[in-house]
Amino acid sequence: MLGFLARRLALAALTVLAVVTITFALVHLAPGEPMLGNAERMRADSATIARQRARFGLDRPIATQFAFYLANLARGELGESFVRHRPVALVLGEALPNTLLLGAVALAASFLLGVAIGSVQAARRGTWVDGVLSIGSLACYSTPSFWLGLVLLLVFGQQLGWLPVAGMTDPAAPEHVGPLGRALDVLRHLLLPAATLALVNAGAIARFERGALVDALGAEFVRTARAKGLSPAAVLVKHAGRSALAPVLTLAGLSVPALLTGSVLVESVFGWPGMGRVTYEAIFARDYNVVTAAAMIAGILVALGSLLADLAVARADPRQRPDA
Amino acid sequence: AGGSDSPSAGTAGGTLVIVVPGDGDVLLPPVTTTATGALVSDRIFPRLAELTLALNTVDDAGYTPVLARRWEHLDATTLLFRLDPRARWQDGRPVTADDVVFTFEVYRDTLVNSPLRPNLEGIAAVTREDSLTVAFHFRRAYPEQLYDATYHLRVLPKHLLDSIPRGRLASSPFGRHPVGSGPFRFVRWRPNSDIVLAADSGYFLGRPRLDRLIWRITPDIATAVSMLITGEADAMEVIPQREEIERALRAPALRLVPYPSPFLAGILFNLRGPRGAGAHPVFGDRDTRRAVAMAVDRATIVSSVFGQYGEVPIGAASPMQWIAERGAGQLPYDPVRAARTLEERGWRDADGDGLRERGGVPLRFTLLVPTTSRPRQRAAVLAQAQLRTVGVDMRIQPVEFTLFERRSADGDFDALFFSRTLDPSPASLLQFWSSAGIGSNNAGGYGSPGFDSLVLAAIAAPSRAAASPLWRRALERLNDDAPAIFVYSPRNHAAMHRRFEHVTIRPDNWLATVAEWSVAAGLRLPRDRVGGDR
Amino acid sequence: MTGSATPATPATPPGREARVPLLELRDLRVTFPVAGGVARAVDGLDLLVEAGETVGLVGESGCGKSVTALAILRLVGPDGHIAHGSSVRLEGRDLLALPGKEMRAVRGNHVALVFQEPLSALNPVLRIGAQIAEAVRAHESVTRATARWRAIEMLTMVGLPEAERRARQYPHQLSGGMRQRVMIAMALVCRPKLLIADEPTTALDVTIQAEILELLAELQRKLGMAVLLITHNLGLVAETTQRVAVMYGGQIVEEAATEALFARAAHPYTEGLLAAVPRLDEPRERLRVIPGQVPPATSWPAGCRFHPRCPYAWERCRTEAPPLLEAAPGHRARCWLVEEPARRTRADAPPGEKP
Amino acid sequence: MTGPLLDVRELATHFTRRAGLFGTRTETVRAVNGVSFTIGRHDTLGLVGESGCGKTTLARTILRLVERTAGEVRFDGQDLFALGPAALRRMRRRMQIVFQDPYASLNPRMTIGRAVREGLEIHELARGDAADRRVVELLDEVGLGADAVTRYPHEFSGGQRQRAVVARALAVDPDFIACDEPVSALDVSVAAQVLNLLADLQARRGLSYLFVSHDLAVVRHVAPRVAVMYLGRFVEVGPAAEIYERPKHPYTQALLSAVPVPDPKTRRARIILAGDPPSPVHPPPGCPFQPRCHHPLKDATCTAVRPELRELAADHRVACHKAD
Amino acid sequence: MSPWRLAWRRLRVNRAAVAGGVLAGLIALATIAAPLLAPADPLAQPDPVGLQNLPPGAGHLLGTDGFSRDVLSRTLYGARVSLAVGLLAALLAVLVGGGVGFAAGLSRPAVDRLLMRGVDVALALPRVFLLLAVFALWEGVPLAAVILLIAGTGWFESSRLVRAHVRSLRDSDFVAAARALGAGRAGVARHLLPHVGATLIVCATLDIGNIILLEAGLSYLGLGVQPPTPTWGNMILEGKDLLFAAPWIALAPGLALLFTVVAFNLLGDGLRDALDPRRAR
Ligand SMILES: Nc1ncnc2c1ncn2[C@@H]1O[C@H](COP(=O)(O)OP(=O)(O)OP(=O)(O)O)[C@@H](O)[C@H]1O
Ligand SMILES: Nc1ncnc2c1ncn2[C@@H]1O[C@H](COP(=O)(O)OP(=O)(O)OP(=O)(O)O)[C@@H](O)[C@H]1O
Ligand SMILES: [Mg+2]
Ligand SMILES: [Mg+2]
Repeated sequence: MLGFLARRLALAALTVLAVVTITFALVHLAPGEPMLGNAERMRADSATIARQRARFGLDRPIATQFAFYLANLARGELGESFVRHRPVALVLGEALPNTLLLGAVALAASFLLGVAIGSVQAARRGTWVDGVLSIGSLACYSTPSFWLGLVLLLVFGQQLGWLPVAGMTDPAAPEHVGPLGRALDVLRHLLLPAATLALVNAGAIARFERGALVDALGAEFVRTARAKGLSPAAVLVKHAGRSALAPVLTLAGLSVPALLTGSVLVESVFGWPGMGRVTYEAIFARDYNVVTAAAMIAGILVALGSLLADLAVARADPRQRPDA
Repeated sequence: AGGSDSPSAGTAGGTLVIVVPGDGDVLLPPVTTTATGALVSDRIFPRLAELTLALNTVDDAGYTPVLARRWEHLDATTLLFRLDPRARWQDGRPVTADDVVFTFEVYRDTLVNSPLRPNLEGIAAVTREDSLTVAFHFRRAYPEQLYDATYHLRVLPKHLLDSIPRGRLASSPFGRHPVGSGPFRFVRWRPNSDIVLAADSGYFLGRPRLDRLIWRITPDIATAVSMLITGEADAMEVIPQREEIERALRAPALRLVPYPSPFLAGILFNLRGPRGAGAHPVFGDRDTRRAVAMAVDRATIVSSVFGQYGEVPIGAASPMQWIAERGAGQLPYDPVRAARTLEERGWRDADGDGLRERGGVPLRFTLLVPTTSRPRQRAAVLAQAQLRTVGVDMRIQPVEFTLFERRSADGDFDALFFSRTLDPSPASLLQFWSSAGIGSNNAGGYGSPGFDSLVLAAIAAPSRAAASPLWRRALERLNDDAPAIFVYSPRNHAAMHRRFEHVTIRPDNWLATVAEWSVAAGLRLPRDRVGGDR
Repeated sequence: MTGSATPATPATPPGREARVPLLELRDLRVTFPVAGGVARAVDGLDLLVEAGETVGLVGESGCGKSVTALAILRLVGPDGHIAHGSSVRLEGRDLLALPGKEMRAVRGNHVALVFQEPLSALNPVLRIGAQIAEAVRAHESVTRATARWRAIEMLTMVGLPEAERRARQYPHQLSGGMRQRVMIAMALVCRPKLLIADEPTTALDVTIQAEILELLAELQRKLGMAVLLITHNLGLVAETTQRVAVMYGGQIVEEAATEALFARAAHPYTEGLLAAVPRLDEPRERLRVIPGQVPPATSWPAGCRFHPRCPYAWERCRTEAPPLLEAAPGHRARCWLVEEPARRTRADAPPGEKP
Repeated sequence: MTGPLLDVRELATHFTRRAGLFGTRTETVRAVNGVSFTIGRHDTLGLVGESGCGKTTLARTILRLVERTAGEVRFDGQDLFALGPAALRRMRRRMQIVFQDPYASLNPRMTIGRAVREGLEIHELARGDAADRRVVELLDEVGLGADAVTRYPHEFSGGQRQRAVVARALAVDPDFIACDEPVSALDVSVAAQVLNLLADLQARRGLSYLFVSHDLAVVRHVAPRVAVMYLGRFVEVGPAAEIYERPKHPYTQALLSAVPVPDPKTRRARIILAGDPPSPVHPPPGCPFQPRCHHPLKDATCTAVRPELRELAADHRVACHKAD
Repeated sequence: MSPWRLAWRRLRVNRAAVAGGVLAGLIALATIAAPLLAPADPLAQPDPVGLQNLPPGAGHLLGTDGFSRDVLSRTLYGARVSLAVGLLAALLAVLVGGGVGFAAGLSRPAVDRLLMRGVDVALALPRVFLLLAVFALWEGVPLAAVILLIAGTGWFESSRLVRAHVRSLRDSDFVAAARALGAGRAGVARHLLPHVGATLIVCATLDIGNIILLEAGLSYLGLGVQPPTPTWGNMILEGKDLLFAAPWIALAPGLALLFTVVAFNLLGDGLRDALDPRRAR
C-alpha cells in the first residue's frame, strides 16, 4: 500500500514537473509581452516596461529564469502575479477552494445522476424509456457546456427567477445570517453552474453506467441472484450495480480534466470566482507565474483524480485489494 | 472615523450593487491599472478639487472644492491650495499639506511607476507652505494648470504609506485594505467576486446618502445584464452591446441613463513602411488613405453594430470632450470618388478578380483587431465587405490584446482597429497625433507641422472660447489628411435601477457623484435596509 | 455413493396414483430470437422428478440442458421466451402462471439452482456470508443477525472450515472447490424441495469433483430434497442418479432407470455416446464416433432430429418425428427402432464395441 | 539418430508476477519445478494432473514459447535454449503445439486457409499454387473440406476448429506435437473424432506426442506411458498399464479412484482428499502432496524431506517416501 | 464470411448506429456540397442594417445574423472547418496513438514501461489549459497547426487502449501458435494489426465528436479558427451576444454541432458493438 502510494506520488511528481516545464516554456517562448499590469489604463513607455521586466527577472535568459523558478518552487514559492501584484499562492489559493467546491459538487451530482439514469436505462433496456434516456444523455454529453450554461441561466435564473444568475454569494446579504444562512446562500448560487457541469458529465457517466450494468446483468452471478428469489430492484442495485461500480468510479476519477475544462467556460458564464477564470484571464494577460502555477495545480488535480479513482476502485472491488 | 451619528432613517439608506466585468488589482489610485480598481479607490481617495459636470478643463470656474477649500494662482507658474481643516483620514488623523506633497512624490516616483506619471510632466514641484497649504510649481504657464494639479492626483495618507518601500506599493497590504479620506470606507474584498464599501459617517463634506456600494464582478456581459434584470445588481456603467441594451430596456425596474461617451474607436493607418523605414506602400500616400476612408460607410457600420446606441464621431475627439462640437465632420462616404481616386493613383483591377493592384502588387492590407473586443470585430467585418466593393482587400487578423498593444507600440502593422478612452482635456490629441508623439503614442506615424502648431496654439489659448476654433481647425486638418478612419463612438447608457434618485453621471467618471445618489425610503429593498456603517 | 439401490421410479403419468409429482414438465418449449431466425433451444420437453429422488439430465453442449433448468424457474428472460402451452408444475402448482412476486417466493426457496462456474456465479464484490444471508432474508422475515447465523451454519454444514471467518471473505479468496461448496450452501440454506445442479463439477478437478459429489449425496440424505443433476459426463450419471433422461436437440430422446439405460441403451444417440467415451476401466483401441455435429437450434432437421448422424436411419426417420416410445417398462426412447428393432443393423460396419 | 527425440532435464519455469494492491508486491509462481523425462520417436507421453499443476507451462516451455528458469531441453540432441533466433525458427518446423481452447487458438480475422498456409510460407515449404494445393491436402487429411480454405474460424464448430489447428501444425511436417488438452473443450462425440484423428496421424506419420490432459481416461486411451504431475513436479511416471493397474503414489491412487465410470454396476471405494491443492507460490515443505496425503504411513519425513523419483518397478518411478 | 462483413451485417441491423451513420453521412455530404446547397455566399453582407438579425423565414430559412449574412449558408460552410478539424485530428491522433500503443504492446517490458509511463504523465496534462495557452499566446495559428495540436494532445487515450488490446492478444493462443510456427515479431504484428484496426476505428469515430466539441469550445473563447471564416464555434460565439434577441444565430450552429456529435457517437457505439471481437466468434 505504502509502496503503491510512493510510486503513484513519484509519478504525480513527474507529471507536475512535466506540466511546469511545458507550461513555462510555452508562456515564455510565446510572442508578446506580459501585461505587467493591466493595460486598460496603462500606456507604458519602453523604459517602464524594461524596469518591470527587470523586476520580475524577465530580462534574463529563459534557462536561468527556469532554474530560478524551479528553485523557488522547491521552496514552495510560486512568485508574484504580474497583474494583481499579489503572491500567486494567494491569488490561486483564494480561487482554488471555490473551484474545488464547484467541481466536487458537480462530480458528485453527475455521478449520482449518471448512475441513476444508467440504472433506469439498464433496467428498462430496449424499451422507449431506455431510448429516450439514451438520446437525452447522449445529447447532454454532446452539448457544449457554455451553451447549456447560458440556457440554464436564461431559464432558471432570468425567466423563472428561481435562482441567482451569477456569483458565489450575495454580497448584499446581511452579515448576521449565520453560518447556515451563508451556506444556503452559497448553495443557491452553486446550483446552476454545478448543474451545468454535472449534466454534461452525467451524460458521459450514464452512457458508461448503462453499458457496465448491461454487461453485469448478463453475468452469471446476476442469474444466481435472481435464482435466489431476489426482487429485480435488489438484483439491479445490489448485485449488478455493485459490480458495475468500479469502472464507473474510474470514469468519474478520469473526468476531472473534463470538469476543469468545463470550469473555465462555466465560471465565466456564471461569474464564479474560481480558478478556471483566474487562469483564463492570466493566460490573456500573460501573467506567467499565475499561468504556470495554475497549470501545475490542474496537473495535480488530474493526477489526484486518477489516484482517488484507483483507491475508490480498490474499495469497490475486493479483487483489487492488497490482501487479494 | 465611523461615528454612531447615523443620519435619521428616511434620508440615508440604500445599497447600490454595481456589476463590473473584471476584478480590481490594487485599491490605491496611483498604482491601480484596472478600471475596477480605479472606480473603487476613487470613492475612498478624493481629489483636491473636482470637475463639474460641464467638464470644462480650461477655466478654473469649472471646479468645485473637495479636499482643498480654496486655490489661487500666486503667479503664472505657481498654484496655491488651502486644505479644508475638517478633512480627516478614516483613522481619525487630519489631512495635511504633507500628505499632498507625499502624494505628488509617489505619483512622480519612477519606482512606483504610476500609469498617470506622464500626465504630471507640467508640474515641477509641490511644496508645503504650512500644515494646510501646499504650492504647485509648474514648468510653464498654461490654462490647464488646475486640471493637471487636481485631475490626476488623489491624496494619499503619508502616515500610513511612508514606511512602505515605493517599489512595493502595489503589492502592499494597504492596497487591499485602503484607508482614505473620502465619502466611503473600505469594508471587504473577495477576489473575483465582490468589493464592498460603506458610507463613512465621519466624512467631512457630509455622509453619503447611500449606505453601501457593492461591486460584483461578472465577466460575461449577458450574465451581467441578466443580473440587472433579475435585480441581483442595480447598476452598470455601460451596456456595450445594442442587443443587450434592448434586453435591459424591457425590464420594468431598469432605466437607462444616457451620457456622452469618452470613447473613440477607428481604423488607424500606419503611414510608415515596414520597420519604421520609409513610407507605407499603401498608406504612405495621402490620396489613397482618403480614398480608403471614403470607401468605408461609417454610418452603416454604426447602425449595424450599435443601432441608435452609437454615432459616427466628428473626428479624433470623443463625444464627451467639449471640443466635439456638431458641424465638424470626417470625409464623406463616397465609394464612387474613392474608386476614382484609387484609379488615378494607379490601383486598377487588371486581372478582373475584383481586387485592385498596381504593378502586380495587390491593394491589400491587414487590419489588427484585438480578440477581446466584439464591437471592433463586428465593425471590422462590415468594413471588410465594404472595402471589397471598391476593390480593396482588407484582411482581418484578430490578435490577443497584449500582442495588439505591443505591435501597436512597435509600429508593426498595416492598420489596426484602435479604441481609446479619452480624458476630458483635449490636450491628449498632442500625444496621439503630433510629430512629438511619434515613437510613443502616435503609433501610425502621422506628422504634420501645420497640425502640430494648431494644437499647440489651442492648448495655449487662455479660454475655451479662444481655444475652440483652433481645436476645430486641428480636427479638420486631421480629417483631411485621413491618418485614420474614426468609425464609432458609442452613445453610452448606464443601466440603473429605478429606485435610485438624484442620479447624475459625469462621463469621465460615472460614479463621481454617487455620494449624492439616494433611495427614497418607500422604495427600499431588503438590502437597502441592512445599513452600512457598522 | 448412493449405494441404497432404491427401485427406479418409473415415469408414471400423474393421476394414476393420488400422489402429485414434485416437478412435472409438459411440452416445455423455449425459444430465443437470434440473428438467423428463432433458436428452439428447448422444444417439447417432458420430464418428471419425484420428491427425494436424483434424476440425471445428460446431453452434449447446446442441447438445451441449461435452458431447461432456467426455464423451470422462469429465468430465461429477457431474451428467452417460454412458449404458450408449456407447463411447469411444482407439486401441481403451475409456475408459469404465477405472478412475479409469488414466482420469486419459489426461487431459492422451493427450487434452488447451482451453476457450473462458481467463480462467475458468485458476485465478486460481495462477501460470501452476505450472499447466503441474502437468500435467507429474501424468503424469511428474519433479522440480519439470524440470517447471518444461518449462513454460517450452512457453510459449516457444507464442510467449509472456519465458516465464521470465511463468511467474511470474497469469492476470489476461496479455491474452486470451496466456492462450489459456497454455491451449494447458498442453494440449500432455505431447505428447497428440489435442487437443480447444472454441471456442478464440470469446472473442477476430479479429486474435488469427488468431494462435491460426496457432499451433495450426504446433504440429500440429510435434507431429503430431490436433485436434478445436469451433466454431460456419463460417468457421473452412472454413479449418482437413479433415473436418467438423455437430451438431444431440445428434447428428451431417452429416459430410463440408470442401470437400465447403461445396460441397454435404446436410442442410437445414447448408444453412440456411451461408445465414444474413453473408458478407464476398459481401454479400447479405437473410439467409436458419432459422425457430424449437432445442428444449430435454429434449424432442426425434419423427422427424427438425430437422423443425419444416426447409423441406423432409414426413410421413416427422415420424415416422421418419433414420439417417446416405451421400449421397456419405465424405459422410453424417441426412436422408431423401438417399433422396428430389426433395423438395428448398420449399413457400413457392425456396431462398435458394444457397451 | 540415437537417443530420444526429446530429452528434458531438470526443467524449471518460474513466473514472477506482481501481486497485491496494484502490483506493489512480487511473488514467484513455481509453475514447473524440476521435471525430467524423455520422449522417443513415434512415442507418446501422457501427462495428467490437476488444474494449475503446470502442465500447460511445461508444454509451452518445451517449445520455448515460455523462457525456462533452469534445466535443459534437447530436441534430437540439440539444446533448444542454446539456439539463436534463426536456428530456433528452423527448429520450430519440427515441433508444434495444439492448444486446449479451439476458439482462442485461431485468429478470428484470418481464414483457415491463411492460418494453415502461414507455416508453409514462414519456412518456405511451398509457394503459389503448390502452397494452395498443399493447404487443401492438409485440410483433407484432417477431414475438412477444401471449402474451408476461404472460411473464417467463427463459421466452424469446436471440433472442426481443432482439426484446423491440427492441420496448421501438420503443415510444417513436424516430428513432435505437444497436445495441450486438445479435447478438453470438446463434446464427447466430437472429442472421439479428434482423438481418433490424432491416433491416425501418429500411425501414418510416425509422430511423437506429449499428450496433456486432466482426464485420466483420455490419457489412458492415447498414451503408452504416463506421467502424473503435482505442483510443478512429476510424482509418478511409468507405463500406462502399470500406473492404471498399480498406482504407487497416493495422489495417483486418489486421482484414479475419483474418476467416475460410466457403469452403474461398478462401485468403487473413492478416496476423498482433504483440502485443496496448495498454491505454487507457497509450496509446502517436504513432499508437495503431504498436506492432503491420506497415506497411513505419513510421518515427519514427509513433511521435512522432499522425495525424489525412485524406480519401484521397471520404468516405473514414484516420488514418495512410503510407496513400495 | 469475413469478420468485417459480419461486423457490417451487425451494424446494419443496429438502428441507432444506422441512424448515426446516415446522419453523419448526410452531414458530411452537406459539407462537401455546401457550395451547391448554400442559398447564399456565407460571407456576403447584402444589407447589414436592413437585413440583419432576420428571423427564420422564406428568404432565409434559418434567418440572418448581425451582418445580414445567411445563417443556413454559414452553418453549412461552418461544417467544413468543424468536420475537417474533427476528422483529420481524430485520424491523426488515432494513428499516432495506435502506433505508439502497438509498439509498446509488442516491445520489451522496459520499453513498454517507459512509453506507458510517458503516456501516464501526458494523460495528466491539463489539455485544455495548454491548448488555450498556445492558441491565446501565438497569434493566427494556422488551421493545420490547430489540427496538429489537437491531435498531438489527444492520442494518449487510444495508445493506452491499443496497448492493452495488443497485450491481451499477445498472450492469446493464436499468437503463441504463430510463434510456434516460427513467426517473428513482424509475423506476430501481422496477426494483431487487423484486431487493432477495429479498436482504432471505434476510437476515431468517438474522438471525432469530442474534437468537434473541443474545437467549438476553443472557438467560443475566441481562439482557434478566425472570422470571417465560419466555424460552428465562432458562430455560436457571435450568436451568443444575440442569444436573447436573435436566438437562431447561435441555435443553428449549436444544433448542427449537437447533431454531428450525436451522430458520430451513435455510429461509434454501433461500430464498437459490431466490431467487438468477443462477438466475432
Ligand atoms: N440467451 C440466449 N440467446 C440465444 N440463444 C441461446 C441463449 N441461451 C441459450 N441459447 C441457445 O439455446 C441452446 C441450448 O443452450 P443450453 O445452454 O441450454 O445448452 P446446454 O445443454 O446447457 O449446453 P452446455 O453443456 O454447453 O451448457 C443453444 O443452442 C444455445 O445457442
Ligand atoms: N504467464 C504466467 N504468469 C504468471 N503465472 C502463470 C503464467 N502462466 C501460468 N502461470 C501459473 O502457473 C501455474 C501453472 O499453470 P499452468 O497453466 O501451466 O497449469 P495447468 O496444469 O496447465 O492448468 P490447467 O489444467 O488449468 O490448464 C498456475 O498457478 C498459473 O497460475
Ligand atoms: Mg449448460
Ligand atoms: Mg493448461
